[in-house]
Amino acid sequence: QGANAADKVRIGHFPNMTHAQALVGRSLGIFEQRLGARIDWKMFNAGPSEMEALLAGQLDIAYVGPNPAVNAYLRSKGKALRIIAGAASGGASLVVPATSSAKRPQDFKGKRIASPELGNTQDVALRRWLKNVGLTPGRDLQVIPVKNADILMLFQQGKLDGAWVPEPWVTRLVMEGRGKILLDERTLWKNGKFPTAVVVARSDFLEKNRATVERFLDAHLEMTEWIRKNPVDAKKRLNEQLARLAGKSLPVRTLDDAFSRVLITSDPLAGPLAVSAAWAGELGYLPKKIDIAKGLTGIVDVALLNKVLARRSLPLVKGR
Amino acid sequence: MPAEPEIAGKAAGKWRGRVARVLFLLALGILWESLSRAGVWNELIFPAPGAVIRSLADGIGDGSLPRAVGASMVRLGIGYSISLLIGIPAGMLLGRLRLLDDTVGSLAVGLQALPSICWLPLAVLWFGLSESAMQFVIIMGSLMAITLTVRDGVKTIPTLYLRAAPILGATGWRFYRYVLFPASFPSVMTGAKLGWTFAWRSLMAAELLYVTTGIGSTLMMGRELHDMPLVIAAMIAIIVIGLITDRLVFRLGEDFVHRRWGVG
Amino acid sequence: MPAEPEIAGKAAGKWRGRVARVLFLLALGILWESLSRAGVWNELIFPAPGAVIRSLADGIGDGSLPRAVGASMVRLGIGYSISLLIGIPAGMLLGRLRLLDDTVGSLAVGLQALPSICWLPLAVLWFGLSESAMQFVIIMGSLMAITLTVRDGVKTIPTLYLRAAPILGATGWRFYRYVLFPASFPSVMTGAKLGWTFAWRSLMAAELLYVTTGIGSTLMMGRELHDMPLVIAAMIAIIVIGLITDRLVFRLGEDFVHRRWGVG
Amino acid sequence: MAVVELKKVAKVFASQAGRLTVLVDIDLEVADGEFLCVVGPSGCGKSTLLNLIAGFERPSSGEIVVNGQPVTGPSPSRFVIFQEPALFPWLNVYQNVVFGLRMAGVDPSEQQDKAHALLKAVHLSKFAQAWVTEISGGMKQRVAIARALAMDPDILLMDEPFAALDAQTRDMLHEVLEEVYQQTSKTIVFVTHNVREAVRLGSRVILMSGQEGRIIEQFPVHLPRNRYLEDVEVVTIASRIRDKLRQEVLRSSGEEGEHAG
Amino acid sequence: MAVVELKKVAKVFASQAGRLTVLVDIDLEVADGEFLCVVGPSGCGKSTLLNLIAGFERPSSGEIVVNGQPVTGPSPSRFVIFQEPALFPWLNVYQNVVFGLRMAGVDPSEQQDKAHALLKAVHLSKFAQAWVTEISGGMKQRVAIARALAMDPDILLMDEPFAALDAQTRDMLHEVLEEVYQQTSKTIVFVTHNVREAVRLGSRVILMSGQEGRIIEQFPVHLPRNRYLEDVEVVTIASRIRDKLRQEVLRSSGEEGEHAG
Ligand SMILES: Nc1ncnc2c1ncn2[C@@H]1O[C@H](COP(=O)(O)OP(=O)(O)OP(=O)(O)O)[C@@H](O)[C@H]1O
Ligand SMILES: Nc1ncnc2c1ncn2[C@@H]1O[C@H](COP(=O)(O)OP(=O)(O)OP(=O)(O)O)[C@@H](O)[C@H]1O
Ligand SMILES: [Mg+2]
Ligand SMILES: [Mg+2]
Repeated sequence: QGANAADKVRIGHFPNMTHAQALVGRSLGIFEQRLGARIDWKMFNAGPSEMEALLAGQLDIAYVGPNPAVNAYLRSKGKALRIIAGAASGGASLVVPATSSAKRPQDFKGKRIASPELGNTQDVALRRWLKNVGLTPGRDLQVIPVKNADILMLFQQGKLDGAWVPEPWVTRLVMEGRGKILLDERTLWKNGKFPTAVVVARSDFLEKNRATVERFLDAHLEMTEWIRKNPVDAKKRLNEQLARLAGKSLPVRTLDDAFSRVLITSDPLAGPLAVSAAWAGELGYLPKKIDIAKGLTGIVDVALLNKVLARRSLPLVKGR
Repeated sequence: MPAEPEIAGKAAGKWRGRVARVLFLLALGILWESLSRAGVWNELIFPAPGAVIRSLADGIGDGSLPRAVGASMVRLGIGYSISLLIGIPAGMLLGRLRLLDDTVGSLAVGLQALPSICWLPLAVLWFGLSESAMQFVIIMGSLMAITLTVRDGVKTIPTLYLRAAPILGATGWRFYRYVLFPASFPSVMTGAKLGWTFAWRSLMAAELLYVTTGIGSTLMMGRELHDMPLVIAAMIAIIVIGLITDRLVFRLGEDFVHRRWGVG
Repeated sequence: MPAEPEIAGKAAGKWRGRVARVLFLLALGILWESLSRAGVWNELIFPAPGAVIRSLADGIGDGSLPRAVGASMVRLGIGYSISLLIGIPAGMLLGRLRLLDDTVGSLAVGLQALPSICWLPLAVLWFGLSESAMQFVIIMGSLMAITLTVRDGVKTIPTLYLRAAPILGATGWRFYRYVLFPASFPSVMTGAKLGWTFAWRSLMAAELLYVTTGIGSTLMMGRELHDMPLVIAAMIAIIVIGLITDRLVFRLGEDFVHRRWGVG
Repeated sequence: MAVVELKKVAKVFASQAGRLTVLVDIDLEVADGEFLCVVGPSGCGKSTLLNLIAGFERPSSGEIVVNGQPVTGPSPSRFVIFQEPALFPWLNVYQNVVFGLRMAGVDPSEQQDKAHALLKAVHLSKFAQAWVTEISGGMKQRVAIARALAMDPDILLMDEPFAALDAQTRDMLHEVLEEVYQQTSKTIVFVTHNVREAVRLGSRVILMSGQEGRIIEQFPVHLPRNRYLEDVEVVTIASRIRDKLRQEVLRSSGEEGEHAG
Repeated sequence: MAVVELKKVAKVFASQAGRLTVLVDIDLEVADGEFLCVVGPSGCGKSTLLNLIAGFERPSSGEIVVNGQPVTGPSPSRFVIFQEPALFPWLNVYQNVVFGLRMAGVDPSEQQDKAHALLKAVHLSKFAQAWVTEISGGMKQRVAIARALAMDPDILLMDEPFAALDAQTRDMLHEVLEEVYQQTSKTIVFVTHNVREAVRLGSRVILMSGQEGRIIEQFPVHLPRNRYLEDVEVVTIASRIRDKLRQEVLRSSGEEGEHAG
């Protein structure tokens, strides 16, 4: 059982550089080739709506931020999905206006900082960072979740004192919004590694189509390796895809800078993921009255990933 | 077969209606709960009423729901009041001054065709992340409806009143103050009601701008956190508030207009 | 001072109105452009008309704008048609059957208070990422307005017609087919128009569901890309389509009702 | 022989202020082929009486029998012509006239023959294709009469059918109705405010009271038919009835306040 | 002495079909204190004539002079009472009556005195605080008369003011108007469909043609005042006028089609 191959696979992703494997893979046609199936690509702008689609059975596999994945997992009492691989690490920073004198969290008292989405990875990191020094959003300062595109615009107009955003918005805020990076989130983590994007599969799809998922992971790994080895070509293809799918490509310098701060990886980074989830729980973003650590048991399922890694003689990853 | 005098029938009809309504809603609730228990659908796709009620109770208990509703109503009240303050005089002028109607009036007709959600990008751009931005969206959503309804009302004021005015000596500003304004009161009520409907819908759009305190934001927060009971609790709160304002505020106004003007 | 017969005056008035309108819009455009050139505001905050026109021309030239409009209209057409198909008979039944009105009718009144944007979370969960989800939002946005308007219309059909029906032998289904349906046609038109207004607004909400082809999505894409000329171009396209449907489709229907029924 | 028989009929309405007794203990017989006119002050229950006979309303007590059968609801055999001609505006004149025939499933060619004859009788042949909103009030009322005759009812009930028309038009319609009555000798119950109209048309006039909801007096009209409103005999009988009526109005308005008209 | 003078007045309207000539070459003088009644078939231009004198419409050619001044617009000195009493529903009866006085800035206590006297004159003292929607059509028309008298106009223009009322109410209002006329001897121009009403009230009746938009005949009424609708003299003069009018109606309807009423 589970050895069947699906003849159509629906994959969700964002037109974002942290979903590079999907974007470059689309450009190379690698997934179609490796899976031998028709691929239905679905594009999203936000994790919650992508997870809604997955919960509704409309997606089989999705590139998504870790927090929406964790949230969907807990809400479905561990039934709906599994994280089957990582996609990207790093690439999130707190950007402030170049003229800002703020250095420490305390300096943001009475100020306004934006995050891209309530309860997403950056929002949680930002609030945790503030909480560490006893600052409470809403009382001591304002944390405003607002769309990335609006953040840039507001930043340009000098209406924000800071923004905790993912790439390429970090670079765009620096370049187009005359900002500077105050804090690179990598500095807060051991080894500078924390998940920015992961790959999830719908549980019943995973059970029924293990062969297909294995082939998908093979392609995903291949793309991960290829991007690492051919960064120039990869960035070109990435930009082409952005232009095609989202209507606009990034300036080469922006792309270069942004890419330099992102690590493309297939490791789901289960350890940091659990830490981030615990923070989200503390902040009240996850279902109340459940033990987060216990509830998250089994969310990362790297059995197939490790099988493929082993076949390619690459180091294995941890599932918890 | 001699029938009973109909007065009993009428009062009874009203009560029968209420009872039917309550029984119907109860039956729906029970059906929903039992289907949920039978596992006909996934909890995630459609939560059970128990979970929704718990979510409602939590929200009311910790004060977050009343706070959200309060914030929304303040926001709505300010935006809507501004719409009324601009829209009613504007509509009266448009109804009386042909040239203004041909120009500004046709602009208003055009803008009325634009759903308020379309103002979101410009709202952030012009007003940043502020209450003003949300009020702007609410105003753009309701102002045209009020203006145009009042304008149409003014245009259809019975010629009789307009002819009675000058022979009673109501000319110049007195005409506006003592004839035109009261004569267009029924259409002002209609416009105010339509404007409220649009303002109410625009509020939900406005609260998409950024996450803030408000009933629309509560709903969107529920969505982002995959908290379906919260989503449905917010929907119920929205329905209840919508019905209450409709029943209390506008029913009273309509009754008054109906009694005094004999129309509407 | 002998006045000219008013016929010349009337035709001239219509033309004068049109000329005034065009001149006014031109003047607005020129003001806008010259303020932009004078650098009164930032291009980012409010693009110059030249940029907007270029954006419009590009969109039309490469076919993306007509394609977006076409996709939206198909989506809207399907959702709206379903609303009509359900809403009109439902409204008639509610208007006639007291018990149904007390139960289902009050549910419809409640749902009418719910802005269509609130249906977004449930739409995806229930229908996934599909045209159906968007059509669901459009239907929930317009169905109640149609149903309730038709219901109110049926309730206010002149007693005269209802009394004439049985003495002319129109009973049973014949009553519905030959008296009730045509007699409520004016309110069906009103309901259809109101429903369209809501459907049109709901379409913009529906296209927020996921990235797709459509005029609402075009606007939101402009927002994501900070392409303000595109945002304003999309807004203009939305206004134009709104005005066209209003003028062409509903004006015709209203004229017909006005001519035949002498009302509306 | 009585075609319509009301036996101790009473009607009580519910109003916001409480019960409103409109008709009390009405005993009335209408003979076959009689042209009965009903006059009385405004609000005395004339329309209510007609609606009871038509079957639109049910008596609170008592019984109404038509052709030996108790009335249980409206029927094409008791056709009503209202003050406002209840024509269907979505149909043209011809379609309005044949509507009842269509409902009864009458053969189309027969429909056509009948409609043409009736439109001719009311002098509207030329307007068969006109829409209802395009013709005058008087023409509409004539269409309503043609439509009624198409149903060939036993009894024609008319509730102030000519009240909204100007004097000249009303004269014409009196002639049309006179002609119809003489040719078909239907039983007609005709409610009106206008006493001379009642005398000009009726073979009997009953006067209702504004206070007790009763029939207070009956006036047989033994004049040869084809009368005129200005005939001396008509004027004489009318002023007798009007005197009675005026007393009635004064009595009722006296209780409501000075000149409540 | 002529208070109102129309000199070769013509009025042409624009309609969708083209120009519509309603009045042609009207020469008319109304003397001070005259009670002039205007009758004519429907659509002959009676209301248009009144609107011209009132100043609501401008003549297409010719001139209208009132008290030696050309008419340039409506004025409180030429007060109009319409068929539907144009009372303001947002005001109560008392407020309606004093409305014109308020606009003129009359002293409040004087307003009150005047209003009470007038309400008494039209027998409505008890209804001063009633809302317009709460009173009957006849009462409304009496309020309209009181409101008109409050303005103390030189000329009272009345456009079928009693057409929508029932016969009994109309009788009462005739008496009210008669009283007002005799006490104030205002100049009155009174338009009506009802020939007997014209004869009962007017000191002169003019008959307008439905075809050419002219005055075709004038009838002086040399009867003592306080007439009744049923007076033999009234009926006699009325039937002479009505015969003329009927010819007019037949002539015009003959051209439109059979019995176009
Ligand atoms: N459905 C009803 N409910 C309550 N009261 C009613 C109803 N129908 C009529 N009435 C009241 O019954 C009384 C008699 O009404 P009806 O219409 O029969 O009078 P009418 O003699 O026809 O008057 P008119 O001459 O004005 O037509 C009135 O006081 C009216 O208000
Ligand atoms: N503003 C207008 N524009 C065009 N035609 C008009 C206008 N006012 C009146 N008419 C036309 O002028 C003619 C005379 O109208 P008017 O109202 O003066 O007649 P009337 O004698 O008062 O009729 P009625 O007895 O029905 O009140 C009618 O044919 C009418 O349609
Ligand atoms: Mg009646
Ligand atoms: Mg007139």
